[in-house]
Amino acid sequence: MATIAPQDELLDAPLRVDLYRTMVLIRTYEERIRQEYHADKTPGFDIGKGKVPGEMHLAAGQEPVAAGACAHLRPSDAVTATHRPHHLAIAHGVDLDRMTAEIFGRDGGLGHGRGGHMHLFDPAVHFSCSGIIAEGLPPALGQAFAFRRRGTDDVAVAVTGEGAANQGAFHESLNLAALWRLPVVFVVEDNDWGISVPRSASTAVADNALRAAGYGMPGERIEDNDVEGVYRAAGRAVARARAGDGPSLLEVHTLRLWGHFEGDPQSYRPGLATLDEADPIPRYRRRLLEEGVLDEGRVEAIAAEAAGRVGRAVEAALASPEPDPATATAYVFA
Amino acid sequence: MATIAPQDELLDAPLRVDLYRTMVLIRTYEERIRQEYHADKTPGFDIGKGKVPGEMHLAAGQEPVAAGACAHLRPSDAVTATHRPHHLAIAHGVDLDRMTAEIFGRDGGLGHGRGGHMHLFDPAVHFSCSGIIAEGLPPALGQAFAFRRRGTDDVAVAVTGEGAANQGAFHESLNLAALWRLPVVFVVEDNDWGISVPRSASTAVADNALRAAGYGMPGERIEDNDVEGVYRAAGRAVARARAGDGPSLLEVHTLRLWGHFEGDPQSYRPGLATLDEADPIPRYRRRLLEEGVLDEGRVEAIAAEAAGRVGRAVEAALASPEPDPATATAYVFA
Amino acid sequence: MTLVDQPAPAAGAAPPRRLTMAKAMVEGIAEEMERDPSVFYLGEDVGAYGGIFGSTTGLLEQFGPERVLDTPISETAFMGLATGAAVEGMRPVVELMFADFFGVCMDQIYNHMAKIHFESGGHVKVPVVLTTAVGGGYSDAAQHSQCLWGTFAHLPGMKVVIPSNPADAKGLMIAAIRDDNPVVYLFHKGAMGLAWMSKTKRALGDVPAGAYETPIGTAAVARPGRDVTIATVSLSVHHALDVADELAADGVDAEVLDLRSLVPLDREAILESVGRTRRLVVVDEDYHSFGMSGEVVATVAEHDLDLLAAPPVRVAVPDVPIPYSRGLEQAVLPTPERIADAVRRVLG
Amino acid sequence: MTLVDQPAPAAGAAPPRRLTMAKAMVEGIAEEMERDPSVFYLGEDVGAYGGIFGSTTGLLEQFGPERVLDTPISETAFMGLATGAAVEGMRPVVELMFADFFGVCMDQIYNHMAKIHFESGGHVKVPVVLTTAVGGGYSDAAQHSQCLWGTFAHLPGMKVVIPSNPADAKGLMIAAIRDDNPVVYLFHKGAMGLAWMSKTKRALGDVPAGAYETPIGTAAVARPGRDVTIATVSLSVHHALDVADELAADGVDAEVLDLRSLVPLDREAILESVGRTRRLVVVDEDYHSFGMSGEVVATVAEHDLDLLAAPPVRVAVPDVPIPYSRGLEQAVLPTPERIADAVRRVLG
Ligand SMILES: Cc1ncc(C[n+]2csc(CCOP(=O)(O)OP(=O)(O)O)c2C)c(N)n1
Ligand SMILES: Cc1ncc(C[n+]2csc(CCOP(=O)(O)OP(=O)(O)O)c2C)c(N)n1
Ligand SMILES: [Mg+2]
Ligand SMILES: [Mg+2]
Repeated sequence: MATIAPQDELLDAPLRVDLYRTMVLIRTYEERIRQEYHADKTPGFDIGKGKVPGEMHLAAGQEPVAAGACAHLRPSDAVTATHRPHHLAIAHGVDLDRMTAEIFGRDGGLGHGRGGHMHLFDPAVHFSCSGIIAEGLPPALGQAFAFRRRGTDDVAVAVTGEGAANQGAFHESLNLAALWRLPVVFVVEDNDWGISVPRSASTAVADNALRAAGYGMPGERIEDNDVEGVYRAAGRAVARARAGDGPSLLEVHTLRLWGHFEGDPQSYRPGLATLDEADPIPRYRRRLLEEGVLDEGRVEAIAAEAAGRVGRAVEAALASPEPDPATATAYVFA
Repeated sequence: MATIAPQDELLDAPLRVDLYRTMVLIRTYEERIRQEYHADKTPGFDIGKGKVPGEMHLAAGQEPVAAGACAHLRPSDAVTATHRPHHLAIAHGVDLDRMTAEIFGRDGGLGHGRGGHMHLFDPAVHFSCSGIIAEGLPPALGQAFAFRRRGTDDVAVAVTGEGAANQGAFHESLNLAALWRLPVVFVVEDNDWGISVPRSASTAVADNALRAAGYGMPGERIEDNDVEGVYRAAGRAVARARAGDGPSLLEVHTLRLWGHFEGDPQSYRPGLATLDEADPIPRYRRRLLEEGVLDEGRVEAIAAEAAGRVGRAVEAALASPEPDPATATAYVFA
Repeated sequence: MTLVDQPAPAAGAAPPRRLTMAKAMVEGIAEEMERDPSVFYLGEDVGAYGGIFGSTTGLLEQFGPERVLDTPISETAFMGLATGAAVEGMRPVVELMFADFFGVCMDQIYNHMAKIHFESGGHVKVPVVLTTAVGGGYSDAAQHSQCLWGTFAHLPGMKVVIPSNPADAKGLMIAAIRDDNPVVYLFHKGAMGLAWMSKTKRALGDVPAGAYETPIGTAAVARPGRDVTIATVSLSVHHALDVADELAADGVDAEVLDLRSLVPLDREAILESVGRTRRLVVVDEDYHSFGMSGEVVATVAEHDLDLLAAPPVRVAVPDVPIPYSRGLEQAVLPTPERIADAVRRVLG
Repeated sequence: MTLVDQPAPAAGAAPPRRLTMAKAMVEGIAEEMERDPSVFYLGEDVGAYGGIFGSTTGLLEQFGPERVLDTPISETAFMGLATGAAVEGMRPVVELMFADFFGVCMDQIYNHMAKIHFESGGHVKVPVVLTTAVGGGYSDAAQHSQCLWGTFAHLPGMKVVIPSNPADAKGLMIAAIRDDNPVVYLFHKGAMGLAWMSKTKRALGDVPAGAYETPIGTAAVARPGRDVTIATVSLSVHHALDVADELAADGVDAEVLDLRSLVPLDREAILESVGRTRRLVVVDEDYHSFGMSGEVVATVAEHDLDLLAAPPVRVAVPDVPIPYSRGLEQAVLPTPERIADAVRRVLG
């Protein structure tokens, strides 16, 4: 946890490199998962086939949210993610090998292959996620409640999409967290889309931060998918929560670089061709190169390091056995 | 439908008398229901006994909301109420005899005795209610949707308590209504209590009108349980909805004069002894008397008229037979 | 004229004490709260009011607002809060005021509370007790009178317990709080012994002082008998016992089996009892189809058809929402009359 | 590589046409929308996307955004909107993307959509069709693979229909839209014939052109047989037919009864079939306990124990959330292997 620089000061160079490194690790991971996912589904895409079957929601383009917010966290803080959880899991330090094994449905996975990519639970870093829109928020309240009862200054970061901000669970969670001054940071990832439905067709206001006022909590929107903007805003929100001053709401205008899930033709989506121009990772790399924080050698080293780490995770996953079908009814009850 | 006077002009005298008359009719009705409800539950209050069994939620003190809002409505407009529905039903012109017969569980009731006091449906005036907190709102959206599709300028008035404003259904309904510019007027009856829970222990903000901004719709709070204030604000909101400009949110600071339900000891509630001083009906009567809009004779005539009407409704209800138990499984399917 | 019960007498009274089911339930909660600081209670009107049906009377006074929490009317949020707190090692008891309201928060219950343990491959535990009031009989109509235990029991991951008497109410509560799994605890308003509701003579019962667990997943023979098994739960146990007493005069010796828990269901106890009596009546205040009554009948039929000397008979709510009017409601509830008729029918 | 199907060929093609179940369903909706201007469709991603599982492909193009509406992710609001619009005389078809999500809006479904007609004493009608995708088999894990028809069928006031083939998909859709009651219409993703999911050879079927209704509440004998009745619904009908074909080689003549509708349940058809075959296997992709499988078994047992020559056998999901990993999921689903085993078992 670096200290938070005021809005007009530059962040420390090592911190900026860390933010970049986290984003690169996430992207490298998701590119590999994407490749593994599709590898054995051809010819003819069949969602249930292959080493990684089922729905696959990747977060490419949304790395700034995860890197910026989780940089303030320690393993004792909680992070709750959605159906699109990998970036947050990685940024919060979920065990990458066991997470990968879970995605590959292996016995060595976080959930012994029971959960899959939308159901990653790593109690060591208080990470969880849920495939039901906005319904991950209420449990985060309970984690925050338990932290406060235990007398720690740990916080819970609860993440949803902009589409999710129209679910009842969102409203109830914000009200209750504010009322009980729970140490929660709500983060809305506004990637403009809820599957095929644009924000304008789902949300009556242009800025979810406006809604924070309805709960008497600070609200802030970060434009431009800017990792440093996220870092600064999240720093304020986390500090506030740690200090016992209650929850905050951040909305980050981010980018869904790929489809909603793998296999999504995105025929509903204009501007597909130029999407890559908005990719936040090359953009941040260019900036750090220009400002002399990175050089080409460092960039390559970071890429190589990420590739190595991801490679080892996939290897470890593939080395783990498939769960024994005879144990299919295990783990219903403790 | 009278025309709406600007904020600083007095309302027409006949209209003011009408508002008063509606409130008196409601109160007279509820006093009678209260009496009938308790009449044969003694000695020893037993909720399931008597001519009117089950839970009974009366709205004494909240008449200004119903009288003020419904004065703008015609029978083709919809009103959706809560578990505490009588004042709104009466103000919107629900068939009083059949409503009363329903409350007495008779075959001649609005629901042939199936529904009871929390489930009053009168399609002739598009009236409905629900015993589930805030869940009456979504169907009101559908009524408004149908009105617009039919090309009329009818509106739906959807009422909830301040406690209900923390339910997910509230949030979802406001967002969707605003997004689709549906002709809905949301009315929050803030009577300070959700059963035994004071507003301060349920709601993170002091004014639900603040929440309207989170949906891009106008929000207004009416203080002082003022029937004329409600009338004016509802006039603006109804006009806006009729004009196709979408929904509004009104919150009225009103008063729960009696218990949450009959039999509620209210031991959790401070200030019980002086509650009657805030009764909006004597207050409005005094004002109209002082301003010469009413005189004592008129007051008595209105009271007598109300007593007569209520008496006839109860008589008609009691004259209706009990439903035949052999028909108990009827009306599950059309 | 009050809907609130008096607080239970101060602890320390010598056993045996005769308590209402409400007081026994509260005693179980209070003893666990004293023993284990991670236990807390949250829900609507559970503080100053003491629970609309007396489920928490006196707890606020005893444990204070940090451990007995009134919530906003936000069932999804506070149900999920309970789950999250349990994930972090606390042991919440969370009240849904009426089971009928499950639909506003069912996702939290069955997609989260009930599934997290499984999805995590056993790595995360969710020790929540979800208390909720069930049952009709006092004209509270279609949205406030349902039992719905079939709905909860159908979905895997939650235990489902249903006490019918004060001793079990306390023992099942203690067992539920100590269980590492989510446990749905359904208490019948008509069996709580509330001052403001009609009571059966069985509303009071002996309750041992101190801690004890009623094992979850074990049925109880509420009345042994040789001629017919009446398998049931909750308030219907009282009715079945009344009917058994009445039929004893006619020389019919009915066994009343109080299932007490639907998940796990004590199938052995059902088979053992029916194996002896060879006749089965299932009484179920929940809806008839696709629920408990069918499951109990199927349990016997799939095990051994020869166990039964006559076709089993079900007495349940005939797939109709609960009507308001007293005569209509009584016509659809499993009343003693309907139970007695069924017993006579199964005896041929 | 796409999750979207092509739009159905333009109307007017001559019968018989072989269509997927998805296309047949859409055809039923489209024909009713043409006939009746009060019909409209709303839900998530039902517009430009055409329904995640192809339930609305082409409808937006044909009927425009006034009648095919993408909603926010606010199931409670839009489910209730459908109810209110129906109360005012419209005939909405409202899609819940996955049945697994029912818990976020169940109050609207079972306390409102399902009960208003009853509570109003028959004065208010609620002609809504609630479409929703069910079923697993493609590793979509515990929150996206459930069938849950037992949950819907347990609660009174809604009809529950479950087409297994294209012709019924169209006929039941038309019947559901014309029905004056709420009808839950559950379509299995694995039976829709989607390009991006494994299909059985039965995914395509003859579908009559023009309007016709498949009667709600009537089971169909999908394959007549003398030796055993396999009663089931949805994708399991396909598996049961495959198993029947396979067992025919061993001289076993299995009857496959496609229940098609759980509410009303065609109990006569079950009794008639079992009366002939005297052996019953119930196959149910929903959870085992407190659901459809128990209800079907109980229906037979309570009618006449002598109807059965052997104890009935149930093949269902063994009360476990649906696991992600392929081998685990296949172990809990009612696969052809499990069905064949059950048939052999019931034949002794
Ligand atoms: C309650 C519920 N409704 C619908 C869905 C289906 N669904 C999955 S993701 C998604 C879109 C979510 O949009 P958003 O919240 O913006 O998150 P994003 O996918 O953009 O990250 C939908 C509708 C769901 N999982 N849960
Ligand atoms: C979903 C749901 N939760 C809880 C209840 C129980 N309940 C009935 S009325 C009420 C309080 C409502 O408070 P408010 O909305 O302020 O309305 P008021 O009673 O004050 O008119 C509660 C909690 C319910 N009916 N539905
Ligand atoms: Mg989004
Ligand atoms: Mg209130």
